[in-house]
Amino acid sequence: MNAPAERILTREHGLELLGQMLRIRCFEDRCYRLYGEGKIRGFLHLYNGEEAVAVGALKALRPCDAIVSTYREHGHALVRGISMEKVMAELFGKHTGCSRGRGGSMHLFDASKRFYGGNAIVAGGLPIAVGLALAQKLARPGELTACFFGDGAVAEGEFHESLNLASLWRLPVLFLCENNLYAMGTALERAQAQTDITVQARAYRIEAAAVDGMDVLAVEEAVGAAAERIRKDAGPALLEMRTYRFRAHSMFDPQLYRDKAEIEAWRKKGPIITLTTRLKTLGLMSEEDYQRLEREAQAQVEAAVRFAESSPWEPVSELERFVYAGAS
Amino acid sequence: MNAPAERILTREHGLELLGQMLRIRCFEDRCYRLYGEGKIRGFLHLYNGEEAVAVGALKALRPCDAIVSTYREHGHALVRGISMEKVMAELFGKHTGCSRGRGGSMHLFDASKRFYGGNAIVAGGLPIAVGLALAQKLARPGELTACFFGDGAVAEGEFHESLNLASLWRLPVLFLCENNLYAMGTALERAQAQTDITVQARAYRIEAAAVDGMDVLAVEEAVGAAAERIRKDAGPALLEMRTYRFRAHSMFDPQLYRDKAEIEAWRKKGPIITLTTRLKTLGLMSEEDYQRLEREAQAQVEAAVRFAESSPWEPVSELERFVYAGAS
Amino acid sequence: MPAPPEPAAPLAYREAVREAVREALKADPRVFLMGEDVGRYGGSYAVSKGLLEEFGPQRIRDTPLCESAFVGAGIGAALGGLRPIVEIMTVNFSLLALDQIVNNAATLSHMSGGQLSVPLVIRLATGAGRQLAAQHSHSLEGWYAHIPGLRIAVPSTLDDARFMLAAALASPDPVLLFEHLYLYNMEGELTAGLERVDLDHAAIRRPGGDLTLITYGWSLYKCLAAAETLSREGIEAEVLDLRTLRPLDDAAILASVRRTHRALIVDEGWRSGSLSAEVSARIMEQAFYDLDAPVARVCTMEVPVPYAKHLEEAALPSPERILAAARTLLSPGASG
Amino acid sequence: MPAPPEPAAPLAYREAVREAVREALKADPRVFLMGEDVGRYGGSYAVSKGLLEEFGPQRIRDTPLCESAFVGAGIGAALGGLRPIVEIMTVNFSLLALDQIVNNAATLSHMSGGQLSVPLVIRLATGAGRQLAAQHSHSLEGWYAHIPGLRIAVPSTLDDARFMLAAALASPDPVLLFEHLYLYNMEGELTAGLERVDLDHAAIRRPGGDLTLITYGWSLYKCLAAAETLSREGIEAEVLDLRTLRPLDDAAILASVRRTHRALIVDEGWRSGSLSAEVSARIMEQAFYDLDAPVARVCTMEVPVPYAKHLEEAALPSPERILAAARTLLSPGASG
Ligand SMILES: Cc1ncc(C[n+]2csc(CCOP(=O)(O)OP(=O)(O)O)c2C)c(N)n1
Ligand SMILES: Cc1ncc(C[n+]2csc(CCOP(=O)(O)OP(=O)(O)O)c2C)c(N)n1
Ligand SMILES: [Mg+2]
Ligand SMILES: [Mg+2]
Repeated sequence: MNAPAERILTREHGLELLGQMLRIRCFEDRCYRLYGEGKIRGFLHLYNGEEAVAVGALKALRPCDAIVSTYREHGHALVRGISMEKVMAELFGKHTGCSRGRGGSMHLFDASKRFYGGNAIVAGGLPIAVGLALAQKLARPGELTACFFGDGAVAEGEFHESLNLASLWRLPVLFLCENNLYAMGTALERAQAQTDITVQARAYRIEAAAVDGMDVLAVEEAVGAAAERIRKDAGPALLEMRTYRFRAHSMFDPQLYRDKAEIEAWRKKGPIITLTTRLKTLGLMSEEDYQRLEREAQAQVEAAVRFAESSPWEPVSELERFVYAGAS
Repeated sequence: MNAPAERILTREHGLELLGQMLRIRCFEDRCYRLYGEGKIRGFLHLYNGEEAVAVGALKALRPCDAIVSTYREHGHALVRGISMEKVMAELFGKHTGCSRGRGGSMHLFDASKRFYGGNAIVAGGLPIAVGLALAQKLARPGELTACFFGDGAVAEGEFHESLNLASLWRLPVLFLCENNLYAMGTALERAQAQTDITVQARAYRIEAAAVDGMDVLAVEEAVGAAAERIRKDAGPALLEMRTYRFRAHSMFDPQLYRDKAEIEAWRKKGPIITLTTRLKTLGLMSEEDYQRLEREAQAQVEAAVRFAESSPWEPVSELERFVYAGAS
Repeated sequence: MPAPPEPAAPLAYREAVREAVREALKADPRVFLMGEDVGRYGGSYAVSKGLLEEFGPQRIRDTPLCESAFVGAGIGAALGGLRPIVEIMTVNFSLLALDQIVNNAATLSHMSGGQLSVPLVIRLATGAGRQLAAQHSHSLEGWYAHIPGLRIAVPSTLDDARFMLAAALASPDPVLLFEHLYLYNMEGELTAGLERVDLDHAAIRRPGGDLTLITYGWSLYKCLAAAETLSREGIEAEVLDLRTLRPLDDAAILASVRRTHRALIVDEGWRSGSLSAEVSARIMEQAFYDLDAPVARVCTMEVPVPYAKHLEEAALPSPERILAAARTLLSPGASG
Repeated sequence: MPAPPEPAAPLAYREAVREAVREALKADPRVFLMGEDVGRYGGSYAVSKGLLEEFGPQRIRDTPLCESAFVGAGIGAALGGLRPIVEIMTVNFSLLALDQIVNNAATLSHMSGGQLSVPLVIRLATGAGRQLAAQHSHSLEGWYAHIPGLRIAVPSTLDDARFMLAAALASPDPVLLFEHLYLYNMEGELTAGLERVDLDHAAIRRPGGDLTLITYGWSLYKCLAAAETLSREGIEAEVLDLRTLRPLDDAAILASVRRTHRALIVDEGWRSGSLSAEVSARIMEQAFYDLDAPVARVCTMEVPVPYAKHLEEAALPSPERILAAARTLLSPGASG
């Protein structure tokens, strides 16, 4: 793994990162409750525990970069800058949602932010990322595409095909594997003959490194460095973000496949706790600061809920619109 | 690459191997002409130049082992022991063909020989081989499945998924990659970011070695050794057979993508020439012996043609038979 | 959307399937279950919960995420003498395994001149109705029914959920069993004394003489609800559950239509190229002169199924749309 | 099997497609061609021969064998502002890319609430007739036509081979163009003065008043041959080339059937669940009372297409089978 970030951490930067992680955490805690109330339906995959990855990675990228994500993408969407209102409205299935209510939790989109979606098919986003990067390489050098996917996606054929293509054509793709050790109930070692994903990436002659995905600063630094190389036409890179989800896979998961103790051990290394402690120890943040960040996040979340609640439904008459772009 | 076989080569063994290679060569040279005459149709992929792989590999395996092959499988089928008559009749599309005329060149089958076919979808046989090996592991330990595929197949997702599964479950699969440097007109280095296929295999923690696929003895030895380990439940292995096809990809290929000089250079290393020279140098074979082997092969081929010619067509009334095993 | 009926005794559809799998595993040592999260997780829809503990990891085999390879491995294992039950978590992911299903499972028997057979059973959850959006709401069973060499069956009742698997395993051919995800929670009682079902015949779930509603899956319950409403208006609809989509039970379809002279087909596939088109074409070809009105269809609207509840409901067949279509069908000379 | 007609001027279908690709590459720098062996090999069916030399490897892009990834990359490149023409060597291999086509290309516009569009063109060789056996003889264009969000078109004439690609590239939606492999050698002349075609309308290729033959692809020429034979018997068949399979041109179909009162649909898909089923169902729904006889179908027999020439011929639609079906259709009160 990379060593923890050594550059100087400022108060401003630290609070920004922590604030973003808290936004995601508060947002999703609220989603969890809203699911219980039936306001949100379908599949809901929470990112709880993995926030450092989205925050560190997306803070290190540029607005011109394209993002391809998974069904566990609330964090990516929020840090990328899709407004929390629009994301919450989407989860409510409202007209004002970032996909006009058609996508739900697994399909957040924002073309203006170059956020090319959630994808509910495991590994389904990887080939798309390769194609976005091809367009960038041919038409807009200096841009890159960051593609998030889970450890489970690594077993899929599309992982293999996409990594080979990206490497063969030296495309500006940054593969960001969120290795949270489980694909639903299947532990990595029961899914992969080779559990070190960086070893697999190197078999395609792709530069790869493992990163402590619980450390937002380490993530930010690793992504920044990899992005810089990619922008210089060095070809794709893969970062294996070693992380953990604290909650269930989705809302239907009784978690028979792992120990409570394992979860607890990881919780102690949680990204929010870790950064909070570090900032306090360094004297860069007070408990008051923390409370304020949390209050601000909560306030945003409540505003988003109000926005979603009061938003109109997409009229049923619009159902068939957008099936063809050429017809709407 | 493995060192050339060091064990003692007997006259009998040498002639057997050479005879098998000549059988394939003569058979296919005749097929080439028959295609010109319109007796054989559809796609016809010749194995010319690669005979050492089929002969060396299949001679090192046991009848209990299952074989999964590709559309370039005449050699595999013949060495496996499907009679030349049946293979030729299949190419003619006759009732007496090894697939009753339904399969043609790309789909030779013989259940009694555990020959599970030609497959016209690149990499399509790999998952099937994994399944056959699973059945062997669970029900018939000591057996294995040998799976042939080309270098082109390595880029397909099914290669990745199959190797991972085989390694994860320690299945008795012997992956035999016939690396003839081209997939149709696409040279390996324009298809694979990593051109050393053994490196790719090792990324799945699969034992892998490269073998001089022009040297039938080296092939035989390497396959024998790998098979022995696999039978002891050591998990799958991959052998990369470095070989070359002397003729076009299929009957429609103008070969714009490679030099005549390259072909000529490889021809000098041809498997039949090489073994012939070796046997003569060692004093194990005379020119007369060689002539006799060639005559025998030719005679077999002509007998096969007569058999195919005089065989009946499958009646059209049988067209719908066998679509469902449960209904025929 | 009407929930399926909930009679007294509390056997759920999911439990009926589980019992079927358990029985198969007990009856034949060659049978095993393989798929994503069938073991430690207990099955994505909890169908296989408890089976890992009972039968162990060799027979309840968790796979990595690699649909093409593990479906292909099922084909290979079947060729190798085993009797695999492969679970594809949902039909949506089966698109990744389609080459193995269409080019291998469906062809090997014929292409080998009858030497090989592929006694493989694939179980897949199918359908929409749970707000899972476009990539998780496909109803492709009718699409699969286009492929010769496959057998396609849909258990829509508890009895079929309980007994179709055994029939599928007894077949030497590849059988795909589509379980509608909306039905897993449906509770009811098994028919007393029933011990087996076949894979060949459609079943009349409600007799009636005025029109025939031809359907399967979740839509069966929507049709039954619509038929109740019609009955209160004095119209008796016959409800035919197709049960198997390939081969179709033409005889049952035609017999009913020849009695009622009017047919409405309800399926959850998109309308164009749906199974209902095939049923309509067959009625056209074989019972044209028996018809008093053109055969009608109620299908899913031709849109990627949206997430929002009201939009999803509007996209799927509903008792209301069925009723409206049935009334049009019954009104004199309405369409055409 | 009748070969397609061979008029004087020697432009082959394959050359017409090549001209279309060349023109597109010249007209728009965002256009590129990508697929297996499109470059150095010159295209599996020699369609792209010479284009690598003319346009270079960035725009004539050979891919490894990885159908899912390069089709998905086409989707991504389209999202990223390019106008990819992705060649899938044959429809048979498209099964490996189906998830990308169905779950991404077809859904992204709708699922994103109209924010995204996927202006991707996929060209695929389709069909049987060359003794390529079960895994290389699929006719799945009708199957693809089931999927909302896709446009499916079939150039069957030289004019369409020459001009449909431009229409497809002008569409903001994913378009699949199916080129029947039997037609690549067909030679003929382009219609003088023609500069563009649309993707919306069916075309009457032969007018007639006694019955309508509805078809596309290689079957078009079989229908035209059958129509000639019928004409010698005094029966004038109208031959309608569907051209686009999704959306179907209902107006053209219905207009013709309302004139002729009899329809026979001929397509190379397997009969059950074929496109012809959909056409039949639509005629049932919209022109039932105009019919003098039940709509009939001639399709491929429901078997994996066999290698042997006589078996393959027996499996595919033929002028003989078309004639037989047409005669039945015209004989008074024959079926039903
Ligand atoms: C192709 C495919 N197969 C199966 C599923 C069902 N599924 C959804 S998420 C998931 C686990 C994926 O695990 P991983 O990639 O590690 O991501 P994580 O959920 O851990 O973030 C599975 C099996 C799917 N969505 N797509
Ligand atoms: C999935 C798939 N894609 C494309 C093809 C067309 N095709 C047939 S053979 C071939 C080349 C395969 O090369 P390789 O695997 O190296 O085997 P070789 O022909 O050299 O023995 C291609 C592209 C196919 N049959 N299957
Ligand atoms: Mg995971
Ligand atoms: Mg090769």
